[in-house]
Amino acid sequence: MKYVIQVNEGPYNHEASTSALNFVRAALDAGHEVFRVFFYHDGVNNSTRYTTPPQDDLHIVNTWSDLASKNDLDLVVCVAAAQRRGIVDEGEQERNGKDGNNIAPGFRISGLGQLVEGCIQADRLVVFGD
Amino acid sequence: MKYVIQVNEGPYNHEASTSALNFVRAALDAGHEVFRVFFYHDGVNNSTRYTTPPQDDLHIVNTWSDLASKNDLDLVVCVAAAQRRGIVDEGEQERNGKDGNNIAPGFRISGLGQLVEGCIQADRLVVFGD
Amino acid sequence: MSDIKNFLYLNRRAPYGTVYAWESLEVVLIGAAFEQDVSLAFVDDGVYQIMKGQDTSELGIKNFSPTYSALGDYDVQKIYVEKESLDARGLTVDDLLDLKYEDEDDDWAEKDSIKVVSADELAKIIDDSDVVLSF
Amino acid sequence: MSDIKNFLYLNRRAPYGTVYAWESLEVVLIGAAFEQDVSLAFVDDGVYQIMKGQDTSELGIKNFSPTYSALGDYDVQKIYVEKESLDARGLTVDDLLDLKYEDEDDDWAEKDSIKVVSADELAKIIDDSDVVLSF
Amino acid sequence: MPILHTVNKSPYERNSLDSAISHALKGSSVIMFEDGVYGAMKGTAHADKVSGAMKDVSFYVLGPDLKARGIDESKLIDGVKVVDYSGFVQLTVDNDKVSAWT
Amino acid sequence: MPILHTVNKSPYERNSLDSAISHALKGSSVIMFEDGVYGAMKGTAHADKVSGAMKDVSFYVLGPDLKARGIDESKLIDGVKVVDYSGFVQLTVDNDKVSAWT
Repeated sequence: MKYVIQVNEGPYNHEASTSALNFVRAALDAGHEVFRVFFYHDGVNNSTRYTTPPQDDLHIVNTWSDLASKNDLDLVVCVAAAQRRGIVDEGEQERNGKDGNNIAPGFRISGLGQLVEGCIQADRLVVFGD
Repeated sequence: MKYVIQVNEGPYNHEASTSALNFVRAALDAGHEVFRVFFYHDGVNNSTRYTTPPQDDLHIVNTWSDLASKNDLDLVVCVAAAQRRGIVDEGEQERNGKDGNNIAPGFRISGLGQLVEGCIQADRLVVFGD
Repeated sequence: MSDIKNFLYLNRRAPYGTVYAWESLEVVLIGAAFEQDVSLAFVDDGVYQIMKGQDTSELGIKNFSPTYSALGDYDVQKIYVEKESLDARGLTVDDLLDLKYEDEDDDWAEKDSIKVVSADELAKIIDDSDVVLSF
Repeated sequence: MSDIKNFLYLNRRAPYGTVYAWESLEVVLIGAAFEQDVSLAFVDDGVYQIMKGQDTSELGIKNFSPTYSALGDYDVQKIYVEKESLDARGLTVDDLLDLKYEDEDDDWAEKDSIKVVSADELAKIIDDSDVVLSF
Repeated sequence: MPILHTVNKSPYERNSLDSAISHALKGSSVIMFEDGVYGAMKGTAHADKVSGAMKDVSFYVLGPDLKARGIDESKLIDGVKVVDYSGFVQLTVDNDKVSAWT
Repeated sequence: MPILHTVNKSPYERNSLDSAISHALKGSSVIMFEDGVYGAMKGTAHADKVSGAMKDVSFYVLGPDLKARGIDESKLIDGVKVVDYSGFVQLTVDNDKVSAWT
């Protein structure tokens, strides 16, 4: 089965991103394909490498990055949502004249079309949000 | 009347930060003192200079920065909440080994004690949140 | 499975209080380029999204409600509004934007996009879709 | 106004689904250093915060419920739980953590921190406070 | 000591308005703003709760949030008073404290 | 075409569970997770809605979210089945699509 996963909330404030992580892990464990994880709304805040959560809590951003690198996951951050909320990669940094960027390894910023295309390609869309 | 304002949600995803901006402006217009604005929970996301909202929409972060500079406002971002969500100033950058920072002008990162002390000093606490 | 999927955008939130209404609409606009079969449903507080007369000038934020009137140009012709949700909120279809599309199979006649449906009918619309995007 | 204010922390959200419960507790812990008169109220879904037996190991996130048991050491002695909220959720005080404090005016006798109150009593507790922090 | 209760959520989606009313003593005030303004509309499933509480509690609604949502003042429950942001600020002055029901 | 409806909010705070049940056809399934798991507890103000819908709709609850919140399985409404994350994934396989009620 081929999945596209949508994550609508940022880390810590809502359980959504933890739920999505656990779901993605379980889907991979069961031998399914996760075609794409699409971060939308405040979900784009999962992708900043600037977080430093307490050591006794889950490091959500790093967990996404590790999961992506081990499973070749496509973690896509919506560009329009990212611009409203301050998530920047090198391309966005240049385009919008920012003095730095904060995207974490394994994430890429792209358009909403990636969500729609994901829904067309995949067998299932599963949404984690508020 | 002396106010402390608490902002619990990030820009755009919830109306809370716009409401807080409008309330603070009205309070200042009426001659009241805004002793402190405290950003907590996802509210810390009001303080990143990396946002580039659409040109036909309100630039919430810049509006806070302008309001602070014109009215000498104390915009305090909770350090614990900021660490979980990736808001970094120069001090936090050094302390947590980050390769950059994203805090916008006019904001400062400090402890939760600033909220409690604000409540002790001020006549009124007004909370804007989800 | 056919090449064209039935996309249902399920809108359940009021506008402005949260961004979901507006960012849902952004997906609909972008999604139009993919030429899928698109329906929009407004249920629960989602019915408030298409109330007419919205004016955000005193809040200083963007009024995105005119965009709903452009949906016909994006080939979005099926807009379902749940009757039970309208009734509970004291609203009728007269309180809503007058959304139209031009029917290319009927000499481009202008037709109403909005169809008021019951909860049971909406359940079947959900059932008939291939992908449900919830906002 | 006296130098010491009555701080009321009004907790209305379930734990884990959102961060408000935990970040409210962080304010209480830091606030203790300011030696104000502190009360906590658990109402609506907030009563779920202090259910006993919480175990987050399978989710992989931090279980912060043991911190409630430490509140007595932070001089938090007044913890109000609304009866109507418990009743609607099929809960009794036996489902809740056994929160205690040591009463320095009574030879450090261990006493219950939790007091179950009605909505009317809680309304008066809100009324008697100087600052209401809502989470 | 009168209190201003703030409600910023729709009464259809959340329990905020119900909770605020259940905990509002005689003489206190409730302001509905953001998505809370839907609680001020008449002819709805929730209107009776507001009308019923009105003999003890004063109800206000924020005009700029009403306009944003296309709600004409003629649709408001009788007795709910419309204020702008300066009126909202004045309510926080006239009451001794503010309690937020989100 | 069976559907899996996901509910992640408490039935006391939001209308998500009500809405999901109102739109669940015979043969569909509902999974309660995150704060949605409170909807699976018996002896509560909302339990009758779940029991009443059970002849047409199958109800599931996510075990890890139950444990996190200290809810013992003995407190669940009769007929609600506990699944772990791999069971959640399997439900999305067994149904043709997923509809999220947040």
